[in-house]
Amino acid sequence: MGELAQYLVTGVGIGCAYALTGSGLVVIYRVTRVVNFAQGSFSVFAALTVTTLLAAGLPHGFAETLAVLLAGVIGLIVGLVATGKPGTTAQSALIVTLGLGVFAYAVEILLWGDQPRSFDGIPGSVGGIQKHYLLIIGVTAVVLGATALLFARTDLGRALTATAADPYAARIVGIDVTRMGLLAFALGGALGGLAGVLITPVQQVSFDSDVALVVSGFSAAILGNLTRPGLTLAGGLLLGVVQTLVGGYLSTSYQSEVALIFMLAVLVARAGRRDVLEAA
Amino acid sequence: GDTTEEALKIGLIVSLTGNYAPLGSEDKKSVELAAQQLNDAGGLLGRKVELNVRDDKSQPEQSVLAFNELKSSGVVAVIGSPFSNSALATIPQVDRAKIPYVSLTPADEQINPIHPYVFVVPATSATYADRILQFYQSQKITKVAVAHDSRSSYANAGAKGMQAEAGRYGITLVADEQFQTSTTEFSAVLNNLKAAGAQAITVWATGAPAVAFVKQYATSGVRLPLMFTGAQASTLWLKPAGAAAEGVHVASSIAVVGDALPAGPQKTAIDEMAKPFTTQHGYPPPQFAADGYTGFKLLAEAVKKAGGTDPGKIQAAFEGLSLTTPNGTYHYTATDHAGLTADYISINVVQGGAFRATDWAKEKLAAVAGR
Amino acid sequence: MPDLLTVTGATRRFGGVYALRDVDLDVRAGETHAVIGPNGAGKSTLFKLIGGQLIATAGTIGYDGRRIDRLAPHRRARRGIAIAFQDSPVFHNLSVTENVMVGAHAVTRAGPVAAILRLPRHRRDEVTIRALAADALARTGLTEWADRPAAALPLGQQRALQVARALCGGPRLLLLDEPASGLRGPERTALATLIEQLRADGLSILLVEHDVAFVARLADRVTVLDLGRVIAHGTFAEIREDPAVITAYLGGPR
Amino acid sequence: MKWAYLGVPVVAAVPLLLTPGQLTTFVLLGLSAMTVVGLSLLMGYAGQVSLGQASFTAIGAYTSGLLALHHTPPLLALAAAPIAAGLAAVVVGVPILRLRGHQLAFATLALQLILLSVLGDADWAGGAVGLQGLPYLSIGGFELDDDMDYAYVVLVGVLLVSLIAYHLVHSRVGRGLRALATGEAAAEASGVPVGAYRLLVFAVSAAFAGLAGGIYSFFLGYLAPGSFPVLLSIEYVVMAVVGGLGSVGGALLGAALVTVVVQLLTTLATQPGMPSYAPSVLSYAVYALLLIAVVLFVPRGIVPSLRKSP
Amino acid sequence: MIRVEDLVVRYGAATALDGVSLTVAAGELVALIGPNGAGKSTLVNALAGLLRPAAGKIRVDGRLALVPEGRHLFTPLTVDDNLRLGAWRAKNRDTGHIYELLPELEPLSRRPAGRLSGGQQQMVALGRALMARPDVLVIDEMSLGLAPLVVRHLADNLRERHRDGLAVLLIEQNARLALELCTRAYVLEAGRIVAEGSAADLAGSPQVAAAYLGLEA
Ligand SMILES: Nc1ncnc2c1ncn2[C@@H]1O[C@H](COP(=O)(O)OP(=O)(O)OP(=O)(O)O)[C@@H](O)[C@H]1O
Ligand SMILES: Nc1ncnc2c1ncn2[C@@H]1O[C@H](COP(=O)(O)OP(=O)(O)OP(=O)(O)O)[C@@H](O)[C@H]1O
Ligand SMILES: [Mg+2]
Ligand SMILES: [Mg+2]
Repeated sequence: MGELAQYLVTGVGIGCAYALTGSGLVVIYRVTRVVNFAQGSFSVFAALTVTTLLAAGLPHGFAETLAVLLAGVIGLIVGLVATGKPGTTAQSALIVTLGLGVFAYAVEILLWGDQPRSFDGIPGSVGGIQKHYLLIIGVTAVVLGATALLFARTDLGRALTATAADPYAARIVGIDVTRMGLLAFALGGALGGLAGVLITPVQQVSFDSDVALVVSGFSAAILGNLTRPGLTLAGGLLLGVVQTLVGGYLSTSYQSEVALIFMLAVLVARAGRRDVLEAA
Repeated sequence: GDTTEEALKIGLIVSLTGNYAPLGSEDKKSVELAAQQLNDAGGLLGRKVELNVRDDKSQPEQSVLAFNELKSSGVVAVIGSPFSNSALATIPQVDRAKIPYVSLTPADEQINPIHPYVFVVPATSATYADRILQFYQSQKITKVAVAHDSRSSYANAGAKGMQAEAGRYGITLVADEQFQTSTTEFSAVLNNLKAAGAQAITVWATGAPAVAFVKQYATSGVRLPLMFTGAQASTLWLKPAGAAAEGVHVASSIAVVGDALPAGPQKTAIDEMAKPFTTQHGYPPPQFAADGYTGFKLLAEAVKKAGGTDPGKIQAAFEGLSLTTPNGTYHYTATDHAGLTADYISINVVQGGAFRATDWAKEKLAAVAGR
Repeated sequence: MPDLLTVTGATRRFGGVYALRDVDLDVRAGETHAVIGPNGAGKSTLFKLIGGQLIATAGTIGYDGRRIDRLAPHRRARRGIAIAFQDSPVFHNLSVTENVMVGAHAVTRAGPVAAILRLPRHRRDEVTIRALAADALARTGLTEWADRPAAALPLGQQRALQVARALCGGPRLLLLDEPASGLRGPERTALATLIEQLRADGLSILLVEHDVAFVARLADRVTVLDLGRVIAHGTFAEIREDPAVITAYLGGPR
Repeated sequence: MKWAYLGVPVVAAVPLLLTPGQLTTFVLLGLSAMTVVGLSLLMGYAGQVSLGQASFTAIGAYTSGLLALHHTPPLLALAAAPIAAGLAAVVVGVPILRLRGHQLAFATLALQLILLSVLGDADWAGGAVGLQGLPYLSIGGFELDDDMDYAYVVLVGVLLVSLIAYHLVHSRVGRGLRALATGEAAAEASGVPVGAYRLLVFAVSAAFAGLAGGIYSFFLGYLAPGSFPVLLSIEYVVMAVVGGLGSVGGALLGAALVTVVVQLLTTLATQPGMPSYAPSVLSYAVYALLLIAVVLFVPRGIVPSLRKSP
Repeated sequence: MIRVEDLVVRYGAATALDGVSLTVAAGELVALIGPNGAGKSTLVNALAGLLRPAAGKIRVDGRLALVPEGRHLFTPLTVDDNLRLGAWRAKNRDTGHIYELLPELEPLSRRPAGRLSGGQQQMVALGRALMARPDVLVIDEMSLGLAPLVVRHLADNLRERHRDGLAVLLIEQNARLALELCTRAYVLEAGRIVAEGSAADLAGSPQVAAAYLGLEA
């Protein structure tokens, strides 16, 4: 029983990181229709920055906050490059983000080398559960709750959604489409940074950790078709929990595959139901 | 026609990018060092040696492509990748091409069965397994749990080696947990190991999972003695593992603990490499560097003994070669292409962020170091 | 004249909202039948049930003596039902001619193998398709736009293109959902003339249109929907006097 | 397409002029091109994004490889590659082609990850280490054992695949495909069997990838799951987009460009005297910058932009 | 309110507007009529700053709101959210007056705009533009897809707002309605203004009647 609780908390904690990464993808996609393949780099960059800041003697908390803000700025820069040039389609922007993700490798290797790094989180554990997981869960709940509220309840959130729904119409009603896009990228950057900063103490990052993160985040977000923050959270948690349970009770070798199959099955089943309801 | 004697070309396939880049780049540095030392001393057969370096990008197929290309460009022999899968992928081509291939990776499949042109430098996984079991026996440990990366042939061979030999040392393996190179979360594995009722744990892994494992081990409350293998015998693992590694055992080649050895041919061989390497790069050579250096030395010796560049003659020269190198004293024969015995493996413990040979190992190594 | 299309008890619900409720409708062979009603009455929904884009919650659809309500849309197209949607955008990555040629899918058969091997069947079909498309373009007055990218068409021509595409499949039953919307006077007259010609050629036409004069000119019979139900049907002269129709849709004289 | 016929003899002469290293690159380039032609068909015409195209290359390669290892005549083993890949596409396509857009992209990606994992644990497929020592391709007793031979095999493959793609696109079916990519309902209402066409183009593109995989297995003589990573699938997408979607020429050019750039960078970075971080840093940075520049300044892809510069 | 001088707009090499001049004074109701493809929508897009003119001047005073051709609603957002976004720049986001004007929309207020019938969407597009409380309203196709009663109701409402000082530039498929409703009108053909004057005069002109009045009721 203690084991089950431990797996559940670990799964939810890891799932939170997926959900945060996924939410970053969602925020950016929902506003710009760009699938941001550089999303994982935000996490990696922030996490590696924390290692440097901590080594320079900055206190915990401050170092992490600074790194998340920096990730936001990097998000903004990615947004500028990927969508700043007029006439860039969402599809080309996607490839540009891919390119930026690769470019980040070069920068990260130059600054931090190619070896995995990590730093300490909240030490100790309660009942076999690392306390740090509880921190991950708490912070994620607050941040994703706020993000969901932003989109669902505020006019800014509506304007952000409107931007992608019909950029032409958004301009007609006076929404600054470019600025909304950049805002989304900054937000997405910060969310990505947060994911990296939270998860690194229980795992570790190296420059190419971004691929696994993007894939997991994408898997989480896909449940809500890259537009629904709530479903993204659900997707992330599902993925994390299924993974740890499979790892705990079946085999660590197949944990991510089983989780993927599970996601696929959910998607296909839902698509099947929609087919019957609405052919148009 | 050229008036100057043409350089003697030796191919070097190493991983310079990707997962195995940390190993490959050390190999490259040490092979370059050995080549430079050789050229400074007048070269080989009176000719300068020229290295043709190819990056296998930590991808086996790139190694195959690189080998095919090196073959077409007329190299005398090839020193091959530190990535075991790369070596295994390339060996069938070696069999066809009949060019000597000096392998820098320990996978047992390379020598079992024998491939005539393939000679392995690092102690193989089975050799490591053997030594680890010897150590356990000396510590009166009879129940051991193993965890291994099922996607790495090094780790697979190691786990298999322990399975095969454990009985001989009166040891039972009570668990064999598998994980993947991409695994980052080991709480389930640790739980299962703990539940198995072992007295010690041995982990067979390469790269990132080994670091994650030791960190999570440190916080998990599993208090069993933990042993890692040769793949962890370098700062690449030691540094990121940090405090979590304190007190953990790591098996390594003798080259890693040269300081603990009495003066003698073995220590001299190590110093010949370690001193200039440290001057040049600012840190002592990690185990992988010793492999590359040793590999080049062995190859040069075989060519010298063959007295020419004919691949068949070099092959024949290898199969009777004896040489003391930083890794120990090799004796290649027609039936043994590993050349190295478990006697040259040290069992260390991490203390103060460094590998220190255990007293048991010191005693054992001293016996072979003077020979 | 026999009925070509019979809709019985058609009902369609979206969540809790009934878009159509127990609607009966029949279209005779060769007639032009108009469906009118206020915005949101369920006209387009009815068309999509007939075309197969939506599945009815209840009710049946008979066509040419057989039930078709479980048939996939493309099979209905093969049986001769063509539909010009109210809102469907043109295929904007295709030229105007190619847009129309897609419509000929329903009456040709050459498959991928014929195309890859360039079999005679492929060549024959291509010739047929081109001829059909040229004819449909000519009838809808789009000939001069033929080689333009469809994305650049002004609104009126986009509507005409929808009609041309539907015509190109040589249908027996043509569903036109607001084909005249966005058309100016002369284009509108031309469309009316075209529909009269099609009727003369023996086509059955089901028409939704808010332009009452247009309906008055073309419709043999009219069915009026309101809030998903049939509130009247008959000739235009009959329904225009119907008080329910006047309050719900036409409005009184001013 | 007319210019393309003129290009054939020119390209056919190219292998004769290449050094051994370049010849290898040429073969790999051709193999990528075959896959990318299919992907471009899938993405550019049918509007379906696949982030798992390399899984079909893998299926083709393993089919050929395993058959050849079990003493099937090599030519037969090769012919089985596209068939197996196409069939696999049909089998997975039936459920997953209900998905659209990113969900489909995710599904293909997930399936590839699953396939790689299955192959990695499958003893009959050599596990993570893979299959080694595959025989060479032989045609009528003549063994193709040198890169030059494979250069011509690949050339024939590229030609075949391009021709099929071109013929398919310029036909009734091709118009149906393009139509359903932008207006599914309208296309279906016009008689286009949308489901069948989606499946068809998915299977055809998979078969192209499978054929490339089959040739690859004979060329290299070695197969492992690691040879077909997800990054390879993404690289195929990059090639297709850089060259220009929905154009056979674009697919070929995109594949050529990306392969050559990567090759040049690798060669450059392993030159003696380069610092030890050079291989990674240099190749990542330059590759990324080139990619970004091309995509930003030629957003529609190279070939479409050349064809009609507005 | 609106002053356009010698406006030239091109799509690539094709000239869609070729020296168009036009004014709408404060509080004026002006109709713009012309055949399909004349360039009306092009002019509207240029006015709204969505197309860059190749030559000429555009001046707009006061707040301009636009009902675009093709409605362009924010389909995933609810009707209510669509309306509120209409007032993105005007700060008053109270939607009550729109539901008064278009009571058909009230019961639909929480439905995603993409799930409305064509005519219902057109009403939302009009409502969204009115939410901006504009000084000048540009309507590219007013009656498109609307039932006759709704059109009549809207026409009455425009007249009323005009009395309150709203200026309107109206493009309308039903030229007769447009000329009835407006005081002045321009006729645009193939990118050029070919006639302008009081709406009554133009309605009386035989050419205009023949070309644009067709068969409407
Ligand atoms: N996908 C949907 N989800 C929910 N309700 C819908 C959906 N589509 C249509 N409706 C509703 O169904 C009713 C009928 O819509 P329909 O499009 O058939 O009307 P219509 O008669 O064609 O109207 P119009 O003349 O405005 O085109 C409307 O109230 C509409 O809001
Ligand atoms: N995106 C575009 N690209 C190229 N040409 C275009 C584009 N949009 C419009 N055009 C062309 O510009 C001209 C004017 O089109 P516009 O849409 O302004 O006409 P309109 O008067 O609004 O017609 P309608 O009454 O049908 O709405 C047409 O010839 C059209 O083909
Ligand atoms: Mg309708
Ligand atoms: Mg217009």
